[in-house]
Amino acid sequence: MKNKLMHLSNETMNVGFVKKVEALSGSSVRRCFQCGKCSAGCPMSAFMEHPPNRVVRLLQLGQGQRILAGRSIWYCASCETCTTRCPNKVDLAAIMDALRKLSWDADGPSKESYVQLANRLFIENIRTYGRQYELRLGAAFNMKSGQFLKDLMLGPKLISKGKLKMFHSKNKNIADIEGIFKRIEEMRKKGEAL
Amino acid sequence: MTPGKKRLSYSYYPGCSLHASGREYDISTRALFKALNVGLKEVPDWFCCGATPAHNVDELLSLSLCAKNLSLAEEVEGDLAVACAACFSRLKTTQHHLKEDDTKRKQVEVAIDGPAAINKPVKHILEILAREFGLARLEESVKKPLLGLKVASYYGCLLTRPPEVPELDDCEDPSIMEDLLRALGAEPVKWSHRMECCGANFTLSRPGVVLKLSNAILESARIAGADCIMVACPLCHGNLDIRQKEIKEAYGAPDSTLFGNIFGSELRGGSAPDQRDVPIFYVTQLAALAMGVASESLGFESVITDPKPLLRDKQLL
Amino acid sequence: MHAETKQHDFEPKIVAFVCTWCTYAGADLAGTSRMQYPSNVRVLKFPCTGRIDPVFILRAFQKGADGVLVSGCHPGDCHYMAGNFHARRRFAAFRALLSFVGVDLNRLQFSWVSAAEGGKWVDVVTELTERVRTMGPMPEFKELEHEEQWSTFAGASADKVLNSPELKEAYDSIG
Amino acid sequence: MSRIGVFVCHCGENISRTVDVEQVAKAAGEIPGVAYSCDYKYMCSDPGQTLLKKAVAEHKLDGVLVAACSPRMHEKTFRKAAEAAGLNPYLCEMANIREHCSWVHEDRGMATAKAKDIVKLMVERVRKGKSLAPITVPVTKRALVIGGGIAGIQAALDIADAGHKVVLVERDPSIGGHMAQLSETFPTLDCSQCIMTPKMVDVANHPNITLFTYSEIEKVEGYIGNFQVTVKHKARSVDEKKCTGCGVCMTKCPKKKIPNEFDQGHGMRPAIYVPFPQAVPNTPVIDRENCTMFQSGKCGVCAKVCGPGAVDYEQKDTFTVEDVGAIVVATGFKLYTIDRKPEGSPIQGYGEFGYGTIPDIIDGMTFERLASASGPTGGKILRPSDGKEPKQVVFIQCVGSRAREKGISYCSKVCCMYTAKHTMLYHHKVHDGQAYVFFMDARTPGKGYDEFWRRAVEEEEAVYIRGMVSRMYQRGDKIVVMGSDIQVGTQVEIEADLVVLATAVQPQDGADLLAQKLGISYDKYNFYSEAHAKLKPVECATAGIYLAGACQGPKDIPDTVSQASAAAAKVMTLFAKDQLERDPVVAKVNEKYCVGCFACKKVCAYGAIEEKEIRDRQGNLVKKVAYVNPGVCGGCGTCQATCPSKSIELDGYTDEQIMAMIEAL
Repeated sequence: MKNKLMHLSNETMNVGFVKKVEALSGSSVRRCFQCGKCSAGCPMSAFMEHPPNRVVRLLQLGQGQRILAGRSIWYCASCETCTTRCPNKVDLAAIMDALRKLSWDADGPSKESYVQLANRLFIENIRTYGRQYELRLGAAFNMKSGQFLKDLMLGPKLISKGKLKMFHSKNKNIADIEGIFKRIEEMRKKGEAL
Repeated sequence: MTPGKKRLSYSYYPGCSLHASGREYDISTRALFKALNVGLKEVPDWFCCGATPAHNVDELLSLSLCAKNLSLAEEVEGDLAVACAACFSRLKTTQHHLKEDDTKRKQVEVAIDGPAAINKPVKHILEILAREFGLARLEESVKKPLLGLKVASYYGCLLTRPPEVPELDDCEDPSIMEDLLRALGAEPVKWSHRMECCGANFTLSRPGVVLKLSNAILESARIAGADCIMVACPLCHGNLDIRQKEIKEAYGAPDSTLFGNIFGSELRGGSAPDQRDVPIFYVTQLAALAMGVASESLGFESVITDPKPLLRDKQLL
Repeated sequence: MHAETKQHDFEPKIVAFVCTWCTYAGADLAGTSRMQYPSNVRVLKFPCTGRIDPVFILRAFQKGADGVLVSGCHPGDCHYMAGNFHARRRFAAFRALLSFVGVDLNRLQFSWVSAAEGGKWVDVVTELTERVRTMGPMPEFKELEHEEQWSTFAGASADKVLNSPELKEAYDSIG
Repeated sequence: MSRIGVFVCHCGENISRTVDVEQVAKAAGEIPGVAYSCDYKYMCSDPGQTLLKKAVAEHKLDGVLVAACSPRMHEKTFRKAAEAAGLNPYLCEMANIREHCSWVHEDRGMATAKAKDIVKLMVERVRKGKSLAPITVPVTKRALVIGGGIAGIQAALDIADAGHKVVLVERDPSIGGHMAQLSETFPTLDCSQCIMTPKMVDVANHPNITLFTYSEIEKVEGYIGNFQVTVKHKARSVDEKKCTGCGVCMTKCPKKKIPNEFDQGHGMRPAIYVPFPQAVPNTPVIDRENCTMFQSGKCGVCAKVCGPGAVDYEQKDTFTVEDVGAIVVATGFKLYTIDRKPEGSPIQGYGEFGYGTIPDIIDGMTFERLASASGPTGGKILRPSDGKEPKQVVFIQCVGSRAREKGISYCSKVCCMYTAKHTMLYHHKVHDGQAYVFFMDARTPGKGYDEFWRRAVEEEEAVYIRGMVSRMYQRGDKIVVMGSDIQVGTQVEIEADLVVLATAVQPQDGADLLAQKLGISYDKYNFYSEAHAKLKPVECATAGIYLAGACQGPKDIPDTVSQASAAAAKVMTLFAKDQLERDPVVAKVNEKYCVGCFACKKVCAYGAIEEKEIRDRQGNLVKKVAYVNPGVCGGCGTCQATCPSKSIELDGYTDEQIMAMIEAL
């Protein structure tokens, strides 16, 4: 996919996708003139098959599917270095957020990556408990990702140090959280929000 | 205290980590504020801010969670004090976005079923200590100066970036931590990795990433001659402290990388690779220590990379 | 350090005939760039290499030069459009003539040095100096000068030359 | 000269560090004829100059030598000082003991010895020097402007507005040049014709401007202030005085299908035509090669329908000689073509683009005509092959430019900007179309330029692809464009309906021939050379000739207009004086010795040498001798070195002076 010949035409360039990214991120994609400063400072660049500047470049060419097919967006640490240093005010961190949301929505091929899984469990925890329940988060992650032995030695140590709580109480006002989730879902159903 | 000056008092949003893996941050924050006679009242029934995972995949959810927390905080008097850099960043980002973007604000207000408290002042602990309480007063209040302690102050990503959001300090060359350290009598070292990413929340999903990035930070601190690193974020603390042993195993002696094999000994002046433990302190732990708070009430027992030998060595215990 | 700080048995005398627009300026550039070269060279400035009469070269050899350099603008760059082309043709013929009378042509060098070529000036001068140094002094023309006064410019005034009755007659017959 | 003063400068420490200046001054004082010598810290400073002036007066000096820096640095300074002291400035010389001595040698002893030698040589030069007086030449206050594009028009209008007469010569039937062909101009997108045609009309109506269109420069003689230019007026076959410009001849001409050059061959015109409706003058010409009357002798329709009887098939080329004092060259540019070139031509076309055989691959100027409201499509973007509206248009920058392999290594400067403009024009006219641009670099230095380019990308949605096109070929009615996006790192393929090439800017055909007539220099591409790239960007090395516009190098309209006005200002500066003063380093003939062989005349590059007849009182021819016109002589001295009888001499570089210097070696 990465080096495959690219056919460019009105049909092959998915402008709708790009418009969505721009709306979600509140940042122009076309504004980027490919200076490469984002990739130069990105701590995760080495882990990505498309470094940040190329992610924007592919968006400029309407090649969203090439981005979603890869893992680059899931390796962004949201450190905001790119956004801070961009000479042309492209909010790349926000664009990355938007791309991840669209990948999530589209049930994209990378949805079940470890990062995605961690994110999903994290949000599930919020919905269930109101606050993070780190022990459950870690345990569930290991179960679902099939890495039963991951950080095996770390867990008990952290528990003994008081860093992980065995039990977690729900917020009293947990209904408020459920309300927030519900109302957002409703808005999306009605098309009032992206 | 300056006569006639009102007692400072804040509402307090600790965030999830400070009630769990970062409990010592919470403990030391409370102890420090007590020692400084600054009021701190926890917002009742606060929720998780959503942290990175929420905005990673669902910005609206992230904004709504933070907005909800802000309106909960409205109920408590005083500016909102936040210790966790991630929570601070999310709350400030939310306010910034909702101020700038009417559509988003309206959507969020629907989601939380009420007005968004976009004007509630949100302050990071660093800001409160260095600016509101003031460096001069802080210096006056020091009972046990941290003499001889060489500290690498680690800002991480979210305290300063992007500049228009946290509005804390210069986004590329901040000095607030160093100023604070000087006021406490410690010696801030000059080093290269103050603002580099530690790998953040990949600690769960991609620990390999964390090991690589955090190793670079620890290395840099050692090369600069730091005794320890000071942080203001529970996630950074987690990565640098909890995973420090793992990092050593992965990158430690003999230096397994090609670079390390060839240049490692030259860089270190021909001696064996520097494998010193680098204790990681929260800003509030060091500040409280300098204020003469008993070390037992600063949660040092929860720290994995034991700081006590260092503190003893510097006669701070 | 440069060769000139060394002591040599023989310091040749080098005379450079240069045009003012290119080579003189190039030598100036070598100076402003603080380049170093042997101090044996004496520069004579002309408006253009086209002005340089072969007689000057002969006379220079006669008056003690061990090597002569003629240098001007690169072909096509002449400030006066074509002066260096004329010079080139003139000196091509002149070299053949010198060779015919038995002068080692290694003593006479033609080079194009532009105003931007300070480095080339240094190279050309250094090379010629060292070459002539190894060749030793050039006695032929100097001896010749002692034998006869054959030039109107041989230090004596025109009056003295015109003292010969043949010349006086020839002079009077003109115009 | 027997009372020479020698002044040795320390130049701070620049000279004195390696040269023992006291010794040099002392040695100079011992040279016979040197009446005074001294050394001083800064000769060029005010006290230094005063020292010189005082010494001239006190010691009654009749010649001055300043041993200091290069004469290129301070000769003028010291000559002025000498003049102020009552000496002829040409009796003041400089010995260069800084650039040629102290800065290039380290050994103090040898450097001092060399400095002494240099001073000795130069003293001889001063001794044999002569007083010279500056030469004055009269100035004809009438200018010639060659080329009627925007550069020539601007220069002509500026000079004419200053009150001087101007002759404007244009090769084509109308003035206007390339700018008249453009649709809209960057970065403001104002209509080219709207801003151009009023200026054309101004030229036609200006009382100080004589306009010769359909005319060429035949011969140039003379020199600054005094040029005689022969202008060839090509036969128009229409009497300009009689023609009213009614246009009936054009409508009645039976031969109407001739590709119109003005529309880049995409519109049609008759054999008797004006290139475009706003042409100035509005007088048609007959294209004799395409006219039936001229080819077969049968037709004559235009003459029959012409009311005033202006059509004249018998008209011949005529010649006039114009006396002018200054010349502005503004011959502009042409565009590179990608056609296969005949063997031996240094510039090759693009075989990988089908050598221009695909009809829907056009150049930028053709696109301008397609986009122009007055163009062959009335401003609609329709492709040449089938007249369909293209939905996918590919623009390719740097075609020919920056292509060493094609013999052009320079950047054509305007293409980045006009391609950005093209994508905008296209987007405005074809809303559902998509423009792609293949580019190597976007070079947009200029006020508002980068913003303009970014607007094309960000707002007008042109897709810019950094990378070049390797090949193009026809597939059905599409052109397959095979390129690469080096930022993504993949090959890119686009099926285009139309491809627009930003082809290189080249000098006009015949630019070299004109340069040879004018005696100005040009580079290997045939662009005219300015006298100095930075400090004399408008002047030619040949005095009195100035450059304006793209004939000197690729230029956009703002730069062209600026340079044209600058050239006009230079002309006005020249015309501000009635007499021209110049350096008196010129050759003089000794008529007594001159035998009239005229070898000097053959080698003179300036044409300064004339034949002069010497007659006795009865008027009988005694002999012919050479005469040097001091106004024309460039002062190179080639004549002197050539003269077999040594009867021509260059002032300031006489044989006597040079021989004296050689004697002193």
